[in-house]
Amino acid sequence: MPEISLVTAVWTTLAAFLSLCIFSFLYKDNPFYKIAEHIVVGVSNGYWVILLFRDTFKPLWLDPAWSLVSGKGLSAELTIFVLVSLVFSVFMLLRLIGGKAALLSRWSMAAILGISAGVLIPLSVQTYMYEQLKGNVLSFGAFPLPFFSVAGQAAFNNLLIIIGSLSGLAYFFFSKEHKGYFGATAQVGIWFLMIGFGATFGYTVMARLSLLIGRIEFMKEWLQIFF
Amino acid sequence: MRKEIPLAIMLVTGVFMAVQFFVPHEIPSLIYTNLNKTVQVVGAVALVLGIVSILSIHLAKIGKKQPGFGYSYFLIVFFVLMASSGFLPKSLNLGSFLGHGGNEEGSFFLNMYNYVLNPVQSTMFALLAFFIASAAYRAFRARSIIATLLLLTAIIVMLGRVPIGPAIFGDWIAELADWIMAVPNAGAKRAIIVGVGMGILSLSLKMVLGIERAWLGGGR
Amino acid sequence: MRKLFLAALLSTFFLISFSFVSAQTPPAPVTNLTAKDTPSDKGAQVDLSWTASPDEQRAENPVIGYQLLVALSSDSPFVAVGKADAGASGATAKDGLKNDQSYYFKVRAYAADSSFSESEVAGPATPTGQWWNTQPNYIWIFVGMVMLVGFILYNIRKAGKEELYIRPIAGINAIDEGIGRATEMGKPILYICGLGDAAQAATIAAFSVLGRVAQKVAQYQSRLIVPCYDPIVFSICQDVVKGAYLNAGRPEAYNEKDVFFVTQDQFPYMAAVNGIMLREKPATNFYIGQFYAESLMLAETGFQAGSIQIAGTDQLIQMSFFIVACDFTLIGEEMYAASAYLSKEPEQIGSIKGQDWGKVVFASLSLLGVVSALLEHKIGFFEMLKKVLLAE
Amino acid sequence: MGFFEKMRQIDRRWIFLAVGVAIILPFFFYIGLPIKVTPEVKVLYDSVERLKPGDVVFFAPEYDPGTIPELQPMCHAFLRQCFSKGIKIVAVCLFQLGPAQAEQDLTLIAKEYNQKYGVDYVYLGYKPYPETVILNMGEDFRKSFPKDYYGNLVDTLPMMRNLKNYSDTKMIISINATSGADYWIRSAHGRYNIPLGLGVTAVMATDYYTYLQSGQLFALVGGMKGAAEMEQLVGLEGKKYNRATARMDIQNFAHLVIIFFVILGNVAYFATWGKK
Repeated sequence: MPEISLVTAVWTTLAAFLSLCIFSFLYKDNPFYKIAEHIVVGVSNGYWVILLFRDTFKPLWLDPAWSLVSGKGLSAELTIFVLVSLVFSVFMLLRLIGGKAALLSRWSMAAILGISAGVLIPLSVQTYMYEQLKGNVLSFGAFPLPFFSVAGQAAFNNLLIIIGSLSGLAYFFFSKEHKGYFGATAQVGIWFLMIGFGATFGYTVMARLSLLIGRIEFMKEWLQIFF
Repeated sequence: MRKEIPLAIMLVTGVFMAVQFFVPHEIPSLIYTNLNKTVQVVGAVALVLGIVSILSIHLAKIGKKQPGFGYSYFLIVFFVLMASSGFLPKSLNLGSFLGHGGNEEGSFFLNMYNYVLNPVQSTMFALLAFFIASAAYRAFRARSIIATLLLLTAIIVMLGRVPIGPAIFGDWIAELADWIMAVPNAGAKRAIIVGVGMGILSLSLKMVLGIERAWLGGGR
Repeated sequence: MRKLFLAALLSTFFLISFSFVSAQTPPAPVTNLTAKDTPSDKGAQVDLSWTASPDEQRAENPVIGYQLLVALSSDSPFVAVGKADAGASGATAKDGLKNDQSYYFKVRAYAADSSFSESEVAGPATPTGQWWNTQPNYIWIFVGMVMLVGFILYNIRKAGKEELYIRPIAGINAIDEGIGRATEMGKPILYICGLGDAAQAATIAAFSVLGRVAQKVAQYQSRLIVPCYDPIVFSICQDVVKGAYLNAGRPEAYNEKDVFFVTQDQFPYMAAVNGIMLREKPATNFYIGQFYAESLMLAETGFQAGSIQIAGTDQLIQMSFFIVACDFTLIGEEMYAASAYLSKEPEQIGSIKGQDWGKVVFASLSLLGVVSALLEHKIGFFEMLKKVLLAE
Repeated sequence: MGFFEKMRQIDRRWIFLAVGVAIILPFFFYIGLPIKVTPEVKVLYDSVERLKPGDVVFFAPEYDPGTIPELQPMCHAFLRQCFSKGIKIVAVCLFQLGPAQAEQDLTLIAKEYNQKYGVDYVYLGYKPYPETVILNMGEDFRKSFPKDYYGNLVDTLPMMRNLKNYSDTKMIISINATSGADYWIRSAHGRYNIPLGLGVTAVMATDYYTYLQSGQLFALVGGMKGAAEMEQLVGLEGKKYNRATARMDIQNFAHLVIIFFVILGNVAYFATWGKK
């Protein structure tokens, strides 16, 4: 065990204490957990105040705004940006006053939602549909290997993926009753979905255990400070 | 006018953003970049609202001496300690337990991050190892075809993922697990992805056109 | 004597170095150089293409790279504007080029010993920015977008005129029951909008479902707790819930303190939400929106607190946890459709039908792709199956 | 109440206890089963091997302390491979919980290989709203990062002089613990078409197989196992360089315990079938 300073030892002990407080939640809710919970909510909010001020607000807005105010001059582009952001930010903060003024915050929220929703329209077509369609079709068409040279296995797999994706899509079909052949297709779709969910779950176990291993390793290192 | 102006803003920004995707020219991309920066700034400023919300709740708790109000002191004290550290000048170094919020080794800010925020995050995350076991025990019962499929694929993939699976059953179990992940699973995921894409498109469109206006308090 | 020696030494040196250089001939230049404005870009770029120097292949002193040169006129001095690796038959010149200015280009082929040769001058080319992206994939995305938007809008317009069927979704039916249960038990309802920001589609879906849920909660007169993760999401949630109470005619029942901000860190947020669940013991929990690893923790703690749990997300991994540990799960698109289902407004139902049309087109195109690929390979489906079965 | 009936309603804290014991015990034993290298990991290693010294790789280690056990070994193995070959790194971290972590990793491994900041690697740091930042960086890194993480003007760093945007780098590698990975696929690869490789947690890997198949990703490293595979490819000796490999042993034992409980649950379920 490397020599560590007293300061580090104290901090590490605090970390270990908080970790134990959180672990105690497994037994039941208790005062130690509550203390850790409240401390960490406080700290994380403080962390965010600093982070957003230092990494976003100051470089993006405050610095250019300061050059504007102090008469250092600013490009037209940045000037407009500084003013528009100022207006929207102030509108947002008017919520603190409440009443009629708070309604102006909706302008800011409308802009944010409009920007997000607008971006999503073409992007959803590209990422969620166009690329997936390419995946479905290209695996058969422009695949670098002629498809029967992969020992048949590949062609079968591609076919199965397409069956899975199309029958799964049938499950998501809302405006038709799931009966008859269509209902059977949708049922196959559900099987595929369940296989997918089961596989994902099984695949995840390892990752979750990994995290616990990491924590146990930390607790071990902490104990080694004393022994 | 309560709803008209926000809806108009939404329509204009939404249509602009959707169209600019197809326009390589630099003028729209300039506007786009700046709009995005605006969103970042507004997002940062909005944290003030959040902080006011949580602090007022806990101050009220203390004020009214509601049950458990003692814990609220922890929240407020640690918030003030952490937040103020970012605004203290670097020259004012009060040692490792108090002081400025610089990024350098041993600063109060970094220590709070490394020894308070970080371990609690990791430990909370580690609790999931226990929860995944209890969830598996509770839910993986062969009640129906669907439940059995879920159960079987989960166990096969679990065994195939760790070296001990192939050691007991032979390499086929790892290959089967990989195959399940790469083939039927990929099919299922693709179905979900396409459906989600359709849902996102429809919802975004309804937002931009003002058909979906629950965020304005619903109604027509 | 010394002078003579020096002269002899120098001349030998020159002889040697001369013979050294002459042993290596500079490489052949690139040919067929053309320069034209890069299509579908924002400007300030020019595409160059050429036929590679044949000396890329020679064993000794091969061409190892190209340098792109630019000038304002064909006889003014050329300066470097970029480079390309050997093997390239084109590159984009972009350093310092300006829009609407004519340029001339040359390409220098470099050999391993840094000897080089220059191509003929190409040009003039004038970089400009385009107003429309004409790359094939952008065109296809645009066509797809217009088509899908058309489907949705057409069905929305048509919606008022006829009754449309939509299949029941268990998770959505459960929403009403969940709210009813809370009212009967006299316990609150917990609604979590996920851990996304307001820019994410799943969060937007969470707002619309929250609007419908809040309105019902207001009618049934139970309590709704909404702890929020992102400050802007928090502000919007406040407006959504307040507006829903107003619509339900019970604005006085809205408690501002029940829609609150916690923190925008994943697990500190979860620590607090765990606490809320175990202390308030809500009758019904909704988890709608963008979720990450915390999904399982929500579901397991909620189970411990004895709540009925209804979840919905478009995050593929988290769906599997919700499916396993929650009572009802809205899978992907079901979550996006939930608001429309709950609203029962004809316009909203119409949009769902439009989405279905999109799925039909997707499926048809996939099948078309498969068939055309099979035809191209001149192989029948049966023959392929046979190959699969015989494992050829 | 019979045994199986009790098992059906077992207090879950017993399960918690069993899992805890299963994880702590193997700390004292060592089995060391070999791990097979999968093609989607190999391709990442090979592509880096093919680069020339001086080439630049754009690197986004975006993970928080919670995913250290899985992603840190991956990150370290990748950095070791790059730095040992003289490949330069431009790094960002667009995940709010990651910037400090990413900085620690870069500094640590750079020190191991005597790499100089600003010359051999650059760390630009964090900005919120990742998707926006990713798009902006496709135009120019300076648009989002006029200054690096340490507050230096980017233009004063020698390495950054010839780097404008992604197109000046050979590939983007993101080691990602969040849905931020989607942004890289959608906005960096989707819009700017740069080869993208991902290292993700085991959980996430499932989702990203589709992208591997559709060609949006060229490589995918998943979880602790993927990290162990990378460690084997990089091939350094000693536990210090093979943390993921050592941790795989513990996984074995814990997986068996969970499967044991699932089987027990089903046995109890069928044994008491119809009794309820």
